[in-house]
Amino acid sequence: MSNLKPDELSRINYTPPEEDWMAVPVQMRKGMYCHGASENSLTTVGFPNPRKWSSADTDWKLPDNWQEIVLKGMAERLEKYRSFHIFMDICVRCGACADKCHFFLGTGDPKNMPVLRAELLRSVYRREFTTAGKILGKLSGSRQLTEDVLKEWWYYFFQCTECRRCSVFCPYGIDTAEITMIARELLNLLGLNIEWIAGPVANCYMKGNHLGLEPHTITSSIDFLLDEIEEVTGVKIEPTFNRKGAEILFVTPSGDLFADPGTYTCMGYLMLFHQLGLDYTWSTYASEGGNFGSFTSNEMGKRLNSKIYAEAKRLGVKWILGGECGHMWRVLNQYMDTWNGPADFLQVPVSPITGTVFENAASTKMVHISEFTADLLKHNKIEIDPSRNDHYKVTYHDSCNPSRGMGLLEEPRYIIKKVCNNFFEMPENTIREKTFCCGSGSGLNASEDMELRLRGGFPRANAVKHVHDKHGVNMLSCICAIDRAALTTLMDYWVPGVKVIGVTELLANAMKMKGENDRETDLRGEPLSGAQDGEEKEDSEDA
Amino acid sequence: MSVDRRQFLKAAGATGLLGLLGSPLFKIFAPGELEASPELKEGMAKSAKRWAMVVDMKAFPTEESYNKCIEACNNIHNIPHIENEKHEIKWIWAEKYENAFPDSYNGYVSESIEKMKFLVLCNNCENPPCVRVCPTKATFKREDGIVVMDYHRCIGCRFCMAACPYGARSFNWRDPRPFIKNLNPSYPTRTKGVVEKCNFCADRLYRGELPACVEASNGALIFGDLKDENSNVRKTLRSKFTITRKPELGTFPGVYYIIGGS
Amino acid sequence: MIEKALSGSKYYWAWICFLLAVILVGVAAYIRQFHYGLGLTGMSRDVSWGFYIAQFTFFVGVAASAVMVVLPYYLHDFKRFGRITILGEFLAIPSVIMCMLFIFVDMGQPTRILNVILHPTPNSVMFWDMIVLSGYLMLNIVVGWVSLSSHYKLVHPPKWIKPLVFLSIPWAFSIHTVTAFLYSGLPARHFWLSAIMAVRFLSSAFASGPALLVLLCLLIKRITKFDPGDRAIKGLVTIVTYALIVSIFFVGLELFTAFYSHIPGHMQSFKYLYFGLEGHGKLIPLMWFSTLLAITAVLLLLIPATRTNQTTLVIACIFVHVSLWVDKGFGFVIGGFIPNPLEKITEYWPTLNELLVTAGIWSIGMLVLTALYRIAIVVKVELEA
Amino acid sequence: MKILLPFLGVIGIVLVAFVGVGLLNLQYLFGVIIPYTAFAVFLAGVVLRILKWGRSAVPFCIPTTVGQQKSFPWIKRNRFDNPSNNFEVIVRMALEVLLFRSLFSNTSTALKEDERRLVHQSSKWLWLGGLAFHWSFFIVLLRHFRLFMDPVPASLYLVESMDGFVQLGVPVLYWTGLILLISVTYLFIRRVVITNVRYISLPNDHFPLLLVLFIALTGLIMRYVLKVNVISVKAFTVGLFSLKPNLTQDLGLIFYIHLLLVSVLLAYFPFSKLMHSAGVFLSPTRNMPNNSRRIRHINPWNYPVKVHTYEEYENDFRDKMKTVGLPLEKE
Amino acid sequence: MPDKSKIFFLLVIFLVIVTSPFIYNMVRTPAGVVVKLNTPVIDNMTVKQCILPKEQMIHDHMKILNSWRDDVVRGNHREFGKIDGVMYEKSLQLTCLHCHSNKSEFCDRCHTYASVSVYCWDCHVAQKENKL
Repeated sequence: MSNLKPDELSRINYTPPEEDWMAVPVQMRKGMYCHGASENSLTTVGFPNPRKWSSADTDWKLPDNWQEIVLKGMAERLEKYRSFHIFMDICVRCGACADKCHFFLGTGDPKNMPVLRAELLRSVYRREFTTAGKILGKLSGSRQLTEDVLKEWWYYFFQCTECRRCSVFCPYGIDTAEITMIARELLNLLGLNIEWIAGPVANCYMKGNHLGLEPHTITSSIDFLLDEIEEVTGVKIEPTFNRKGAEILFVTPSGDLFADPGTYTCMGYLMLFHQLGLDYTWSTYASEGGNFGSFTSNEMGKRLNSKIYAEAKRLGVKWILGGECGHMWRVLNQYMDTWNGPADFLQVPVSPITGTVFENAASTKMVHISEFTADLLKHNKIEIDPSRNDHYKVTYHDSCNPSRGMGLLEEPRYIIKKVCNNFFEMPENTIREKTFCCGSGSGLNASEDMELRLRGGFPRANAVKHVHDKHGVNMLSCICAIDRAALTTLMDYWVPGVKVIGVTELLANAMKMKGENDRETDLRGEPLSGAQDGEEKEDSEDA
Repeated sequence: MSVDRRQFLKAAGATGLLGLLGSPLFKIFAPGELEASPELKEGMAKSAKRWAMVVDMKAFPTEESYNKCIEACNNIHNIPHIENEKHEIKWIWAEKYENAFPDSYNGYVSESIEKMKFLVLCNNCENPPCVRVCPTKATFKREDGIVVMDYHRCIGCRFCMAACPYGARSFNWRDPRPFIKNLNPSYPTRTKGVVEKCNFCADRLYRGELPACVEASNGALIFGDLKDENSNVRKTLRSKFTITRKPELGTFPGVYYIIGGS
Repeated sequence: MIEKALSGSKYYWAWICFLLAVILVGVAAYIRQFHYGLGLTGMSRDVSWGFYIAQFTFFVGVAASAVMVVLPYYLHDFKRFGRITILGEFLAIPSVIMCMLFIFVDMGQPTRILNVILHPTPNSVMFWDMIVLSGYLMLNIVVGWVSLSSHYKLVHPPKWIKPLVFLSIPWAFSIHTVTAFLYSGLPARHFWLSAIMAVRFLSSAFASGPALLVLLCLLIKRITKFDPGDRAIKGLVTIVTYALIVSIFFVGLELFTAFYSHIPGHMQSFKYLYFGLEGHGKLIPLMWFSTLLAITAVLLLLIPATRTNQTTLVIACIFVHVSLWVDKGFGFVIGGFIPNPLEKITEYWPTLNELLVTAGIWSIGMLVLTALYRIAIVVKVELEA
Repeated sequence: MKILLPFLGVIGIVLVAFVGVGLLNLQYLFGVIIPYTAFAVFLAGVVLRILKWGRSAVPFCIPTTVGQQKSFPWIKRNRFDNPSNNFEVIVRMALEVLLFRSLFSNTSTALKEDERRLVHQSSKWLWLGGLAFHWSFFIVLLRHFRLFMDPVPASLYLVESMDGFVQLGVPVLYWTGLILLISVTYLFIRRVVITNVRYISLPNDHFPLLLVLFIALTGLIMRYVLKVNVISVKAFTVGLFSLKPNLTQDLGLIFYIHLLLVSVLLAYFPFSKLMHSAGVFLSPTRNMPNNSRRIRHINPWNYPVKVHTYEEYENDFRDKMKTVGLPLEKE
Repeated sequence: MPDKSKIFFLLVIFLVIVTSPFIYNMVRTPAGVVVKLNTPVIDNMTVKQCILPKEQMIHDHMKILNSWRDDVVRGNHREFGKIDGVMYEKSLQLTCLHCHSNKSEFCDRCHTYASVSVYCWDCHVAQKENKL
């Protein structure tokens, strides 16, 4: 936790300094960055320049020809990514993106304006790759690639959560996420990652998930959740793992298996699939939907992602169902099929319950849990008692990636509105495609950069506070595992009294199961606002 | 800005950027500027302090006699002949007594007056309501008392028509040209959408000529300077009983009428 | 907030498309008029202003009537108008826009419109009309927009807005006063030459404008989730009732002066309008229709049972509005030109082309009104959600 | 400095033309050689730049989705902000290029200090200024074609008569000229006045704005103040555009200044951010449909990568898997 | 190259638009503009001169006419000056068109050539030529 109180942290000065930004050297402030990638993590996945180092040191132990490596990497990527090439050239610095970034709004640091974040890279691009930059030099806004510049890159490109909010407003669609991804690839050429990404990547590569849960740990975690479910509902559930011949492979971020409140969402999945009698299986090999590889490099993303199709093929399932996760869905929607497809060994997904064909996933063969559930609710295939969520006043946080990298906006809302009675939207410029990041995405949800996370989450928290004050909202729902972890911290700091919940948990609370007990509590053990409460309320209103 | 030979050259040399750069460079900016021409002499203009007209109805024995005046005006000023009364353009025309002088009509006038047609035209008032209301100064009163219209500036709002107590103004409801039988090439027509009216032939006065109607009236229309004691107009006003249209409105018309008697 | 006007149900879009279609027809009719000249209208050498200017006069009144909600709310802290002040201000904006458009289409040489600014002429009432109208438009846009957006952002409106609000109150009176001066200062037009013209205009405006606002409020209550509030509507109805009575009273004063003094010039236009003059009387049915509506409306508004019944209230408000629209948006202007200064009679009736242009302008007004009301209502509903 | 240098640059261009034509009489250089060179540089530069961009691969389907995706028929999707096919992409692109749709949805955010509350409000000034600038510039340019083509094509008359609706003495007032001047001034002023925008601005952001500002100014001066002989100008420009340049006309220095400024703009264009006009069409976040789950997007340089196979995984954890009864490929 | 056809399509459109004046002038061979000065009045002049030097008239005729209309209508200053003993009035119809009686050859040629449309002729009429 930051030492600063919310009142102090929210004193933000948006006025930039007098001197030109290029003249302001990077100042790495503690609490605003993560630890550098460890030797071990890099070695595990065979990344260059593994060594013992600390980002706080002056010497980052770079290879002698580091400039050459970076510039060669840039040249290569200019040819491999038209997006990168175009985005380096066409920005007019109109400033529309400036106040769209949650990190800028939370820190006031001008280099957190998306345009300047990109200029950090562009300034070098102009010097090395454009005629104008070579001739006009500084006049064209170009500069040399020095070690300070490199450090600045490292500092600021690990202060971007690739949330794409700026891209929505950019008249040319310049996407800072894309620039950050390339910049991080370049940094990784020199072994300059952060451990909070490199570690999970190594874990995921070797053990199948970010948390590094080994097969037996996964089953025991789920067993624990099954006990909890039985305690609340009286229903006994027996899921299967790595089962060949199942119809559906279910993949969710591993965070849901381990950390509250994600575990409740995970319980929701288990309950839902049991209630439906779904022929599905978990996998311990492909036990990660998320993909910290994609925060590292395209190649690493692909290496981690490959397991899902590989496992689906091995198990012989018909299609894949994906859990609630943010960047996981950007990867699944925009990258997976291109990387590791074609998935011609699978079939176009069909809901076994409603018969709905998921045409929009005809090629990837992977369906979002919210799409799946919304379809069930639309066809009234689950019995719902929304009053079981009456003790919650719910708002919904659109996760960046499903909203701006996919367009999944209505499905979760449809579910929420069906399963709870008190739903309130946050202000319109902070939801849907204009949603604010939790401030901890793209691998930044470490503890050492807590100030950065709290600052980055300020705009989101501020919008929650608005509905909290206005409507008494006490529950922030979302469909992202990082959100569930990050927003909880964020809420405790900025808006105490608001908890975080997965949409499937809300659903599971309200869902009536075969052979269940009369539920007295929700999945978290909180007492439901039962009939008595309601009556009392009415009485008091009459009086 | 004004362009005659002297003024033009003065003005051109002094404008904006050119003044700053000095005259040697001026030629490069605006090639073809040359030296001034010889001095000029005064014109032959008729001038007055207040032009006025007396209409001697006794001197119009027949319809033909006053129609001549109307025709002279129409021909010289390219006034269209439009059949549709609603769209008529009239500078000078004839009206019955009860219409020309509605406020003094008592219903029992002599038969000759009842039949008589009075020439009516813009009164070129001393205190013209039309000038007061015009939002662009397209109608204005000159120093010599003539109420003139600047057809280049008129926006066609027709406020002046609502203000004129004499119905002296006409509006071009459509392009007048197709309705002009014999075009006088030395006088412009008007464009659609502007108001027009009699201007006491201001251009003719400048050339030393009398207004067209006066010239054609055979002495029935007397024209001159109201402020000049010896002018025809003053002499007539001194000797004859005259009336003006709607004197109660305080517009002080510049057109006087001799109706009867001697 | 503008983008809120760009989303809506299919009924909303059907309505917008309908308006756009009418606007298109109006524009086509105007282009025709532009090329042919104003001869395409029913106006003439004698009746040189017609439907356009009459509509202008009427809508100046509607625009000015916004003050009837702004004034009680801001000066007298009349709380129940709080929910509808924005509706009043947003009614003024399209009204003024319509006024300007009606003047524009009435111009013989619209391409020279800038002459009014290039050659400012303070002795012309029309010059002042341009100033007060554009000023009033700006005031309402700024005041309405800034207070709505502050409201929307849940921040206090900026301090400089208060003086503008207070300025807009006398300004509203000024627009209709100046418009009355357009007429009442003309020497030869006895019908208009009356010192009470400005107050007569204002009283009829304060009846017709709020009557329209009542209708709009009831419509909004019915088709949107926003409820302007019964108490606000009641307040408006009271204003309508007394303004209408005063307005009728003023007409009575004019009639007395004209007919008791028995000065022909003063009587003729009234005679033409209500009884016919020398065999001419095209407007007689319309004028009596208007009179009948006004009297019925007074009764409906005075009797408590019909005043509180929503159906009869709607009828009364429609009657008020239509009655005054006929009176001011037609009879008043045409009547002033008949007979002409030579005491001849040329009658006037608008032509189809003229009506199409007029319909186009109404549609532009309604389009602006719809968009503004849509924005205001969406904002209000969102805030109350 | 960031503002002063571009300003001096533009003034320098004016002076060069002034000295070159006014004092040194280098009409041929400034009237023929430079314009042709600039035009050639413009053409070649733009084409090469686009081809260079075009050579870069588009490995992934990465549209920014600004609205609801296409999923179930009963969920209302946002066709043009989240296009699912090429037609919808074309509409999205057209809305973007013609109406600046992304900027239309622009917001501005302020921190209410007293309450520590972020207030996000819609902000349309940049949209309005940008739209006014680009459209008026386009129409002004289009109107110039009357001076490039002989005889003047009839379609240009329509543009002229609508633009020149208002009389302002002689000649008629072209609204677009005025709007261009106002909007380019606004865009420049906002760059200087808004602190954050000033902070991100580079000299090559100010330069083109000032260049266009001076082009507009010299154009307006030629038309309304100095009244350059338009017949001479047209004879000259038609000559240029028929590849038969003739310099027999007396054109006036101001015309040469205008011409040099335009030439500089043309030559500068391909090497600067002005290429955004072409680049926007190639922007992968805007010109691709969001259909990558339905139709596989191909990465031309996709290559096999080293993965940790299930076999290796089972080898690593066989015992542990056995303990908890997970099925194994190899016992 | 990805999107090869689309990019080339856009490039071709760009090139056609940008070079359209060249293409147009190639197809329609520019005629240029020739002004006919010969009218009976001018042919009879011994010294062929206008009220101001030719170059100045070419350059400033619009300014002159624009100011004349205010001079004449609003200021009643109608005399331009005497040249060779002849007084010239500030008048488009009486002075200019007196010599230049060939409006369609003299005025319209240039005005059409440069697409400069004027509204002078809405009111002012050219002698003889003007067909009603």
